[in-house]
Amino acid sequence: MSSVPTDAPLDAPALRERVAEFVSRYDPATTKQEDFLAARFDAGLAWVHFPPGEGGLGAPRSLQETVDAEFARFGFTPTGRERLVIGLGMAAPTILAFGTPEQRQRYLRPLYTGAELWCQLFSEPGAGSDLAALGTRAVQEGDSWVLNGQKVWTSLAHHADWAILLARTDPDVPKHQGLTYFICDMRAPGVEVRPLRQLTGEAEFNEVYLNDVRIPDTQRLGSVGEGWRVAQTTLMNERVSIGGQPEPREGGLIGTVTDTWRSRPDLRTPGTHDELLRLWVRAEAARLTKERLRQQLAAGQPGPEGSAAKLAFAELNQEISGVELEMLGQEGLTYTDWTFRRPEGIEFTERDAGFHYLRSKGNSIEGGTSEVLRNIIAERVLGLPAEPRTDKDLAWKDLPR
Amino acid sequence: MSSVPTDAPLDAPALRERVAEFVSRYDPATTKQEDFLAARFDAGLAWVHFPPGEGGLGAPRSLQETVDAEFARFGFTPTGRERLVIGLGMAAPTILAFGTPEQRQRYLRPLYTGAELWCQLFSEPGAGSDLAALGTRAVQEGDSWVLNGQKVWTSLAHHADWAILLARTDPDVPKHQGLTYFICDMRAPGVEVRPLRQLTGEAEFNEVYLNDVRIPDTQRLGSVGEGWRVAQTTLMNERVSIGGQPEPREGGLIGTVTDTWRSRPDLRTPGTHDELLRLWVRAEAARLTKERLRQQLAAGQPGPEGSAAKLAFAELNQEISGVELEMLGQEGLTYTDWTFRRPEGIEFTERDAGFHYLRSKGNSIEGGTSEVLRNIIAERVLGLPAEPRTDKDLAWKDLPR
Amino acid sequence: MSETTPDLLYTDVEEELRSSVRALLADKSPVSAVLGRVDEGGAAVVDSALWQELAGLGTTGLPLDEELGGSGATFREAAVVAEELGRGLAPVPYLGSAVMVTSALMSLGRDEAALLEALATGGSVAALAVGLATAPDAPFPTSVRAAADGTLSGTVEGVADAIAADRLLVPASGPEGPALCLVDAAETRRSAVVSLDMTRPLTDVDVSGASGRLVASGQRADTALRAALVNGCALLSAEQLGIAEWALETTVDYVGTRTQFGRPVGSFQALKHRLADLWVGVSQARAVVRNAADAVAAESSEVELNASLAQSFVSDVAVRATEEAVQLHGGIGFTWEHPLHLYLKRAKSDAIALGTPDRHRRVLSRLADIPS
Amino acid sequence: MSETTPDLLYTDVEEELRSSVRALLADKSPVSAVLGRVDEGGAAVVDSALWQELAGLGTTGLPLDEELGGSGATFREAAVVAEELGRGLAPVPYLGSAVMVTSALMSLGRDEAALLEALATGGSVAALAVGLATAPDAPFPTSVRAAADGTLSGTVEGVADAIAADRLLVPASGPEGPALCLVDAAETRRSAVVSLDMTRPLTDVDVSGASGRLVASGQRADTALRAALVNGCALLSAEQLGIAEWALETTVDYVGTRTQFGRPVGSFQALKHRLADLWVGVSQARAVVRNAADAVAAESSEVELNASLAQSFVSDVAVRATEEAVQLHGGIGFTWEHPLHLYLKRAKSDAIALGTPDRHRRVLSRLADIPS
Repeated sequence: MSSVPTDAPLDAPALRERVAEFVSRYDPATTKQEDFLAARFDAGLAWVHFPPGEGGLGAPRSLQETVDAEFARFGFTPTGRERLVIGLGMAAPTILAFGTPEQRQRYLRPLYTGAELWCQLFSEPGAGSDLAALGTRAVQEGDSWVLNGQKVWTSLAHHADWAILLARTDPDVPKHQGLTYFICDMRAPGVEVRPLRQLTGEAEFNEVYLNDVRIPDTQRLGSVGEGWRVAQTTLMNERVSIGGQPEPREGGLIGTVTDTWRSRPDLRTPGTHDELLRLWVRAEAARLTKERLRQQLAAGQPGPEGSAAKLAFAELNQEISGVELEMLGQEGLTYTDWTFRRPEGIEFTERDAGFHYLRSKGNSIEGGTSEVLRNIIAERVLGLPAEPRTDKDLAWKDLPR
Repeated sequence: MSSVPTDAPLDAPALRERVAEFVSRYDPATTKQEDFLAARFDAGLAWVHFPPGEGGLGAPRSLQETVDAEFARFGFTPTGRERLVIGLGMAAPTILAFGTPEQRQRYLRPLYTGAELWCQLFSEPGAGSDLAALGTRAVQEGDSWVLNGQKVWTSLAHHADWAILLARTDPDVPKHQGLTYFICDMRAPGVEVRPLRQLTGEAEFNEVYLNDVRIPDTQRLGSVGEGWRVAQTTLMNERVSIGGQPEPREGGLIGTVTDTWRSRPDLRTPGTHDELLRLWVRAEAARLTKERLRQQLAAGQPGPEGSAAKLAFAELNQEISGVELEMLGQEGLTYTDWTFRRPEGIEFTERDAGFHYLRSKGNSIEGGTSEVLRNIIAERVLGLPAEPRTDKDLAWKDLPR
Repeated sequence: MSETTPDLLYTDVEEELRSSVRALLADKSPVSAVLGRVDEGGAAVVDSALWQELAGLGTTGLPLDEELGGSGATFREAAVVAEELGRGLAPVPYLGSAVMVTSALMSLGRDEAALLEALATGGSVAALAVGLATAPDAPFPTSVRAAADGTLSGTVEGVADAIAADRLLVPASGPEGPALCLVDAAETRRSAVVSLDMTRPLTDVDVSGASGRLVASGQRADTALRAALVNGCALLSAEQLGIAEWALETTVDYVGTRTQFGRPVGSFQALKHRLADLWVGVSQARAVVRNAADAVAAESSEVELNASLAQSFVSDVAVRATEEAVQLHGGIGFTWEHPLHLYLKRAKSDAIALGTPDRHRRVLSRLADIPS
Repeated sequence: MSETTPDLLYTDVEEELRSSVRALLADKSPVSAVLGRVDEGGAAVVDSALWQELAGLGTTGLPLDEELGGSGATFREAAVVAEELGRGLAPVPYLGSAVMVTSALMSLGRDEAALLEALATGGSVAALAVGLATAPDAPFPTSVRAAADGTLSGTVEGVADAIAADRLLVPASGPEGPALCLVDAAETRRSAVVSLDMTRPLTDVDVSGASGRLVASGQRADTALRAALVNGCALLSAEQLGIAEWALETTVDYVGTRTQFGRPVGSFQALKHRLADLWVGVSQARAVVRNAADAVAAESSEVELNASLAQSFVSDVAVRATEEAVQLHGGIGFTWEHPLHLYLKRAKSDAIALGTPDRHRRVLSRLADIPS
């Protein structure tokens, strides 16, 4: 196989050739995954749209799918990446956009290889949908910042090495203007992680208490007071990530429930049949909508349907699981286990019906409530006028709480 | 039969005795209805809670039901009163509350007997839910007012002798403060009534144009600028009036559709069966709720369920008629007649399915939109905080339009 | 259609009863205490001390004549108690003992006067040994067999209130068909089930070897069991109403104080409209529940229809109320530490208990002549 | 499951086609003109001049080869035309002539090349003589009988587009079973029906005595009729999408300018959330419609499933969009003078046309193996 000339045009055939060349040097069957990924990062095949030297080649973003597919074709699809979702999906693009060269150098490679895990310290008990109202204080002392406050709904905090964190550095200006964005060492003194038990009995998330935690100013991302703008980059990358592969029909919970229906004639009633058919139709419509969005993204025409996809997903999961429980009747009155535990990557659809029902309640809260998503669609997509706001120009410290 | 002592206590037995005595003098079988009603008015048995001489006896309002039931028992239930709904339901209580002795003397008796018909000139094209924003101008000239403007959604205007009317007498103050309430002679020069054709093809309502209409100051109801307060009395009496008799199960549209289902096995499918059963359950729940409200009113414990009843009625009518059309399939694709016409008292349930579907669309708009009713419930019943308002303190003339 | 117009209001006596029960629960069983109990699990969830207090208030024998240790009232009053127990999520065997077994035994006249009195006064607690999801129109259960000498064999899965009971009323298949047998709970093997509804723990009951005393057989047994289940449906809907009311009120309170974007979130119109719609649903549920309770008390010929109407309507309202409550509480409503999830689990389980709304619509199809 | 991933986007060619049709309608058939036509009623509603313009644009023969006078495109492009005709509520016989009869004749190969060419070029207009509510899985119609000599007898009620047609394709019961016959419309008696959908007037067609030319019989006739109905479902869903989009956009525009309480009513959150939900529905409908059109164009083995999916999903979205539009326009949306009611009537009729959503869910039950 010929080596790839470095001045080749960055199109799909060229990238396929680069992957082939890479695989000829690093056999996925025999190379340790972390080493393989490190080499892939160095070869610019991690995120092809990132700059050379930082995991990419400066290629068009749309070509990433080609590269991933090509690696998959050669039998390499990295595993155990679930825990990297915040690092890969949110921290990386933010560090790329706002990080200093030193920061990009320090964080991106171990983030990509999985050597370091990331979590996100944004939400607070008093600042959920209204994230900009958050109150965790960061006070500058010399070349460090001292942080105090409480964060919630933090997944992976109990495993993470690093966190992206938003804190208030100036309470005397309006809320969006007094925020600063930091990278926080989760092993630093004063960082206390406590499991946050949820209604399923499990604790997927954590509360994180910050007591006089010192963060060096070199771990500030973006300028002081620019935190809100930096966070927008993070959050834009949070909404439903659309995978590279089309989702099959009856993927997800609708498949689980329809299979139960097929295998359990004893559960069938005409009324439930009609309900199931209605849900099946809606699930299929949602699936096709997601597929259309995937095609739009692949064609470089991103649409606003991402918010819609998340909204529809939450509603469907909740309704399907509600019908599932009632369909099961007496069996639906039981639950597998209420014992407190910390789950590790157990597939949602493989859990019991009670868990489907309870866990799906979070789908319309986590990662942007359905109410916030509707506001976004109404104002940004449909262009409907905003509501009168009273909180945008007041100093944060004077806001009602 | 003994005559009734005038100092008898005004309780139910006494009122029953009065009715019996009245009927012994005016035989409903032989007395002309208008004469019968005039005599009944004079006997204080029209509205027993009105003052003596003005159709009543100053008795508790809750006793009216007793009197009506007693007259019905003696075979007298007045007919053809549909056209009097605005006079009886809205004008009368307002005139009673705010009218001068001369006005009460002049208007109440012919209103009650049906000798004079009333309509309501409130809504305008630019002031629907936000009624207080209305712009019909009334300018004082000597001892008259000169009115100019346009009113819409006026039922009965083409038959009416009189109208209750709300007009702006001062555009320089906030909108609720610059309104005055009038009684308008519908035969006065400058009053032009035009039919307002609706999507059913019919015109139940009218547009009313006022061109230099002169109204004597003696036809003003309440003080100048007090119109909004006067109108509250009118509107409080508009919401669903609860009849004296319990509504039977399957009263209304659900009965029509369920009967179609029973008599037409060819239309039955399992899916429609489930839809019909769900609607039947909801209709029965709405009926019982209305019955409960009726019992509360009869017990002198009025509840806020009136708004809820109207809201539920509109939703149900719309959903039931939608299912009816689809259930009928091919037959649902036709309509009886699109010809322009002015309907006179044709029973809603006796019309075709297309008419049910189209006409019921108005149920959530007329007499307070469903959105306004939800606001009322949220703020007045649940006590949820009001939205920020910007229109309450601005002069009417400076409001955005 | 209906014989007489039902009384859909609450009497003064009923309102007084409500106040006493509410005050008792606020004092002895605040929801924070219930939350603590569920972490214990199994039999520890049931609050026997509270049950004795409720008996002391006379709430456990309301429909029984005074000579039977009851209050000489009716199931209308009992429905008000059920509303309050739902509202407070009180972990007591009211549905099983004071409603279902009491109804079954009442339908037998004076035969079981002694046990009725024991149930009314708190001297005994009984449960009806059927799976909690059993609908009133289900065939008479056959999972338990009764031999001629009264010896029972078989298992009943997912029984409510059995964990706290000393007596079980067991429908069984006897030598001459349907049989209702009373057994001493201590003679049975009861294994706790992990229940979706943490405040009404279910039990699998193995009655094999226990000696049952036959209290009714044939048509009489069937009638008694139907009475238990139909009355159970009516009273369960009252419990569901209490749950829905708690969820609505708690949510209205929360959104009135929770501030986001510089305003109480309850001032946002989208939330206001959803809560208004929910209030409409709860108002309607109240009328439907009163109607069903009145039908039970009046021994109306339409009691079955009205009980199924209540189960098919109120189940959905209670589920929706608790689901909306979780959503409108945001993150906190998703946590274990807030009691909302106990109400959500109860509401969803109640929707399945004694037949799903779908099942009850099928009952209505038959009773209201709306053929499939 | 699906053989290949469908292309759910619009091609550049499709977008150009959309622009031409939209511009044509804006010029020749603004909705105000349509509103004027419906007051005439009956045949006068149909805009024959507009039909000729559409033929001139090549939109009436899109799926036909160029040698047949067509554009050599597919039903994917035709679906874009249907979206625009729905959006503009154009009173032309597209569904009957360019979709359903064209589909039926195309399934017969070259047998009817001359008529296909006439339909494609606007030289002829044809209608499928079935009641508009006929679903694709309905039994082959038998209300018309064809004698051995081709003479027809019988009546078909509620036929779409027949009023404007010169030819009718009539499913009939022939001597050897199912038969598809072509008749000269002038030989039939057509009586206008008062239609709920004022912009697609229906006709009762009495074909008695007319001489039919047999174009297919037996299985072949059945296949041709199914093709007409299934393709009709897919393309009808595109029309419904156009209606829903018009309703949503018109409403968003209206609430953005209508002021009440000193604010545009579109700034009230409850309305915003409803419109956001509606937009989600319309977005989903777009994917479902593209999927169905692609299945038709690709002659996918799952075309029937995807067409029924489209009818069961998009019908409800279009009805909801027009119903919300009426409600959110307030009083003005309830008047005859505003065109909204024409869209409401079309949307509701379209939900019944070619089978209700309920009917299509039953089709899906069979095709997706979700047994009752």
